[in-house]
Amino acid sequence: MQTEWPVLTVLTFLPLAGVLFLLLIRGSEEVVRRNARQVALWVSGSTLMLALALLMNFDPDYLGYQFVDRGDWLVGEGIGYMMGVDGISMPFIVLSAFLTPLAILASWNSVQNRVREYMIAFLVLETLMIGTFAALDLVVFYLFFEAVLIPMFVIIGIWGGARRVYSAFKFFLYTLAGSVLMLVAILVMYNTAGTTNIPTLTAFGFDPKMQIWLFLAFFASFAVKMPMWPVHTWLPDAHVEAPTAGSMILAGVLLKMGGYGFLRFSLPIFPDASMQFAPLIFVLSIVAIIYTSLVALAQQDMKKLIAYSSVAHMGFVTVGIFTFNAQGIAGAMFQMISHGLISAALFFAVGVVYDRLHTRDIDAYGGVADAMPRYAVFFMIMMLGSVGLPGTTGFVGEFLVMAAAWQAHIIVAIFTTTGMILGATYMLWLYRRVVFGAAERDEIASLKPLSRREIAIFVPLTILVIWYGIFPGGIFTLMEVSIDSILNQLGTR
Amino acid sequence: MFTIALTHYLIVAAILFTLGAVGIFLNRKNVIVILMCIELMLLAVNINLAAFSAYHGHIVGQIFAMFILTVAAAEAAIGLAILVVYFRNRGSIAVEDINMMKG
Amino acid sequence: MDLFALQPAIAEIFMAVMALILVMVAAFIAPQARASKFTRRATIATFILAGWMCLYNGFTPISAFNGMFFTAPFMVMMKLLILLGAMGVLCMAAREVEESQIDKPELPLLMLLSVLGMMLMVSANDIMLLYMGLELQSLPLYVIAAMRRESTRASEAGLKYFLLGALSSGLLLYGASMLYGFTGHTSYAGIAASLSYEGVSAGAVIGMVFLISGLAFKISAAPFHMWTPDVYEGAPSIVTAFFAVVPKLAVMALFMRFTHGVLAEASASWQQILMILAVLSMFIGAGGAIMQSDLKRFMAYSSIAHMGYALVGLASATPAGVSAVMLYMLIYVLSSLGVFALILALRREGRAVTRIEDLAGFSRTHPLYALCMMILMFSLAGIPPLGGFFGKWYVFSAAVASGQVVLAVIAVLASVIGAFYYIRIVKIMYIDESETALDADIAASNRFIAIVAAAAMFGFMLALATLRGVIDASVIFARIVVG
Amino acid sequence: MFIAAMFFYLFALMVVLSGAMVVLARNPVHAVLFLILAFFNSAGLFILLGAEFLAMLLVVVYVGAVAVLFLFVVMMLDIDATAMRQGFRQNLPIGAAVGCVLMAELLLVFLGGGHSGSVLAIGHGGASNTTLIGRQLYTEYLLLFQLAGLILLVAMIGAITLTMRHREGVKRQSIAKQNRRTRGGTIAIVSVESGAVPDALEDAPAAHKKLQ
Repeated sequence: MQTEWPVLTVLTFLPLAGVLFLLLIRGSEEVVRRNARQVALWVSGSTLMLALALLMNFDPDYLGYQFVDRGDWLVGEGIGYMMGVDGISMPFIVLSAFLTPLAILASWNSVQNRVREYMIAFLVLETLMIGTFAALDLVVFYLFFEAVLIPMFVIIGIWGGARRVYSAFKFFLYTLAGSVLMLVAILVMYNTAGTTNIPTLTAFGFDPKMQIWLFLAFFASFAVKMPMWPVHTWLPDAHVEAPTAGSMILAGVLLKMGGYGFLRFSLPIFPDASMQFAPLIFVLSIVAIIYTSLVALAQQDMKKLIAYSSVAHMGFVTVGIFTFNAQGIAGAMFQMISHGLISAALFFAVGVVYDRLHTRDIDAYGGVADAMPRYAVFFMIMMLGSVGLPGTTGFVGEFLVMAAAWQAHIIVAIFTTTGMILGATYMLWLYRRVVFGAAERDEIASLKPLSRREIAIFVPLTILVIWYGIFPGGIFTLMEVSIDSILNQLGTR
Repeated sequence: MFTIALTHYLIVAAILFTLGAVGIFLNRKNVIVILMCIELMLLAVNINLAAFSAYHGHIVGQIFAMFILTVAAAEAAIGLAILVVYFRNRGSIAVEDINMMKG
Repeated sequence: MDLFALQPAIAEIFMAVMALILVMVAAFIAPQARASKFTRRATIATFILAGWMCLYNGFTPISAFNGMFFTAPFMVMMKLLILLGAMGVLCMAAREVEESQIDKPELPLLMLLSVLGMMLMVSANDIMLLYMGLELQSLPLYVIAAMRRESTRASEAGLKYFLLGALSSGLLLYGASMLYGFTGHTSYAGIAASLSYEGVSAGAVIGMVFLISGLAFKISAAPFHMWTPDVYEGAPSIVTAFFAVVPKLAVMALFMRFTHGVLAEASASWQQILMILAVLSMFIGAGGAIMQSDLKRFMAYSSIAHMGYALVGLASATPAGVSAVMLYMLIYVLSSLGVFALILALRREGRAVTRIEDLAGFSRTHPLYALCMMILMFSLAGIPPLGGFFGKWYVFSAAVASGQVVLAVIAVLASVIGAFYYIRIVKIMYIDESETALDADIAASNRFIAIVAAAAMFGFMLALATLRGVIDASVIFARIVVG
Repeated sequence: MFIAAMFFYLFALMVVLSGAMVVLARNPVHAVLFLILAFFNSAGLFILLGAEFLAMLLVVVYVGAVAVLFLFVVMMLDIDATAMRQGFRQNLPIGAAVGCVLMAELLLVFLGGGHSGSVLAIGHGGASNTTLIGRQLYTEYLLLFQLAGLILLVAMIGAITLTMRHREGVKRQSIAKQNRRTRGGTIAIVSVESGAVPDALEDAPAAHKKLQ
């Protein structure tokens, strides 16, 4: 489906155009600071509007890519600029456009230092995230995918916590090391197929032997990004040190790039190798779920705990994807979207109290509910969503994945269930220790209640988590056709 | 034995070239000797060229050798000039002393 | 062939005449500083005019001087790149030369002569011209490395550079003599023809090995890189910038022409050598750069690594490889110029500083230039969508297309190590703080060059289609040797 | 044939031996002298190869200028000759190993190549060696010839700019200053009344200084 005007390109580069406005701001430091926030919010808000308009016009029954833009941008023969969306990428684009304004809002007061640069980094990041999900050419995809490192490195490195340098380096080098192998794989594919156009490559049918190497190279990149055990160690560090908004985007969107990559590339383009490696991925995922849940139990740092829970939740996603049935993949997709909302909200919840007390140590809290009753409510909803309570999005995703896992292999199912129980344990424990109990310290009793800005961030997230927890159908219809086409590619139904 | 073939010349040149190269490795005390070793290497190249020139029966090799002589003279002049500047600064031209910068 | 059809070499002749005139004129201008300024400007003008002449002469392939000199689109492009690099360096020289007591007319003059040598190397169609061009290129460089006479470090750098340069010339010459001897020709065409009709003899292979080693010295490819860090550190910064940017282009052009044109028949043998050189350079460059504390040494190791990547492209022995290397060199020149423009401008309390730690707080005092530096560093690290990524993309693409997937994998892994030290610079600029601020003023020319370079790296992908068109059309001439 | 062969062996042996002595000599002055000896003998080899002009050149240019330049610098720098040989032994194994490998490779090529044909002087076709070189040098190799001139220019500029020092108290010629001299700055016309010392003469030292 071709549109008259390049709506996807506009959507992708709109935030980048906002950067120009940011650069043009002149005036005293205070003026720049204030205006930079406003401009960034407005730009990302308009991007969200455009993304929603796109969603309205999206035809869920259409098989193939919609809103396709093509350009004659020549890196080489067979490599061209091409953008388009289907049911797999559409939700992620909306998610990115949705979380960015919230992230900007979240850092409204907590970032006072080099605000203009900060906002530029976020807008650039938004362009790159949307571009990654919209790209239909491997090279274009790689450009966006890899370029994400630059703003993220800067965000963690400049506005991060005490050990930010270490974390930023670790994040950068881990991710880079994974994705350079993908670069070689892309080159090999280009050399074999003569093109990097994703639809063409999907139909190409690589030699099974070659698929194994290509799959492994792509796997290296996506596994780091996901992150899967044992290459997940960058994630807790990055999360702990990143500013609140950085963590929100990191957990909300960037982690999804790995799962998206599996669905977009690994499964359809290397079906044989995917089948072959499924057991390995199950093992890694189960280790991730159980091990990181146990690690999470031992954490003293709130952010670290949520970071480890992210790794565990992503384990569910990989299990779901590699069950190769409609339920599992839909569950994995749903889980990613749900985790995008919930983890962003959780990290923000940590940020809210961190802004007030400047500590993330769980023991320093307790009895927050007295001073901040609304906060306790929002936090609880999100915590329950993370645990997978029916009525929240978390439940739908995990339930579907587990149902699919039962079909795939009983042992996988048993372990994932265990993981779910463990997840409930550490989250509830975290919640109890932070929110309930008597406020022993004066600072806690005198905590300021949630501001309107903070409520404005919590409310949309909460509404979505509950709404889609009760009526998940909307999201499923969005991706049904695309999931079917992936399964067709795999030859299983 | 008494027929002097191309190979004979080439071997002489090779020995001379090797001597020059080894001399550079061996010498640790005096930079001038290194310069002389480089001259030896260039001399070896010239013997090579003259021999090849005679072997192929055209003059190109000799002309090449001539140019090498010219350039080598220029090179020696510049090399010695640099050496003099260095000596004025350090008061020594021992190879071991050329180690101000390390890293 | 008309011996006196000089037009193909008009740019070179012009430069030689200008050099001779400037030698005379500079002697008659009284205070040395004025003479120096005049010569510097005249040299820049000469570069511009020579570039125009190269272009004017056009893209028609034509040879001159009895087939010894050959100019074609490939040569024109490389020459323009050389002139651009040299001009860029000279433009930012003004303040630097005054401070480092090398404010003499000889400096630009020798650079002019050196660039002339490089242009002749690029156009060489005969090993004799290759050698003479190479020497005309190297000899002035030895002198300008040691030009700051009072400095022990500079004279040590000059001495080191000279000794290893002379040694490499010796190796190269021995190789040339063997190649001549075993093929019976000194002209590229003759050698290529002999290799293809009579086969590649053992003597020719030995000659080739010596010759390639000699050239590897000149582009500081490992294991012939030992001189580079010391010379870069010891020489005055402006000279370092010149070393880092300009001669590498010429030698790389020579490398391309020699391997892909003359030795095309023996590609199996030199491919191996180039691969070894490439792998060693990438890792030694990357490993060495991590430990440096001096910006100039850092750039030395960085350049070693970059030469390694370029050699990966050459080792593919395909036209795609040559075009990749040309693009890579273009990117390398632009980003190195940008980085050096900023390094040369770094001053603290009026004194030039070159330590990496001195960059601390750069983003506070000079946000715009820190941003430029950051873009350049990420570009050098090869992070998309900046220019450096595309350089690597084409180079690795050429390697993969010629079946060297393993080499490509090794290269990308080396680039991860490389990324570490480039982002370390970014970290120091943006995260570390320093007590004393860097001086505010940066010379206008340096500002201009840094901004242009950063903008070029940022918007590189937009120009990609055009650039590739031009480069691909010219690549064929790197492989042609005329008789 | 025999005589030629004898001369070849003589010259070759001398070249190699003096080459070795350049490396081994304790005293750098001796090393230079051995270098000169090597040059002389290789000139002999050149004559055997029919390259008379090259032989002449080697003797005139190399021995006459380059080697003497070396000698000059060695003596000027006044290096302690006794310390020269230290460190020689430590490096001997590496040096020897490198040399052996290099030598073995080269010998392998030459001995395996089978270039056993006799090497004779180039057929003159009536013209002497020098004529032949001259004919080619100024026609075919004109570009290189010019280039050689530029290289020598570089050597000249380089050597001067590196080593020329302006010492205090040494009178020097300044071309630029001489050219800028005008009549007004040099000559002061003073009308002197007989018997009186003119005022203008007191300015004379200043005017005199200008001249320098």
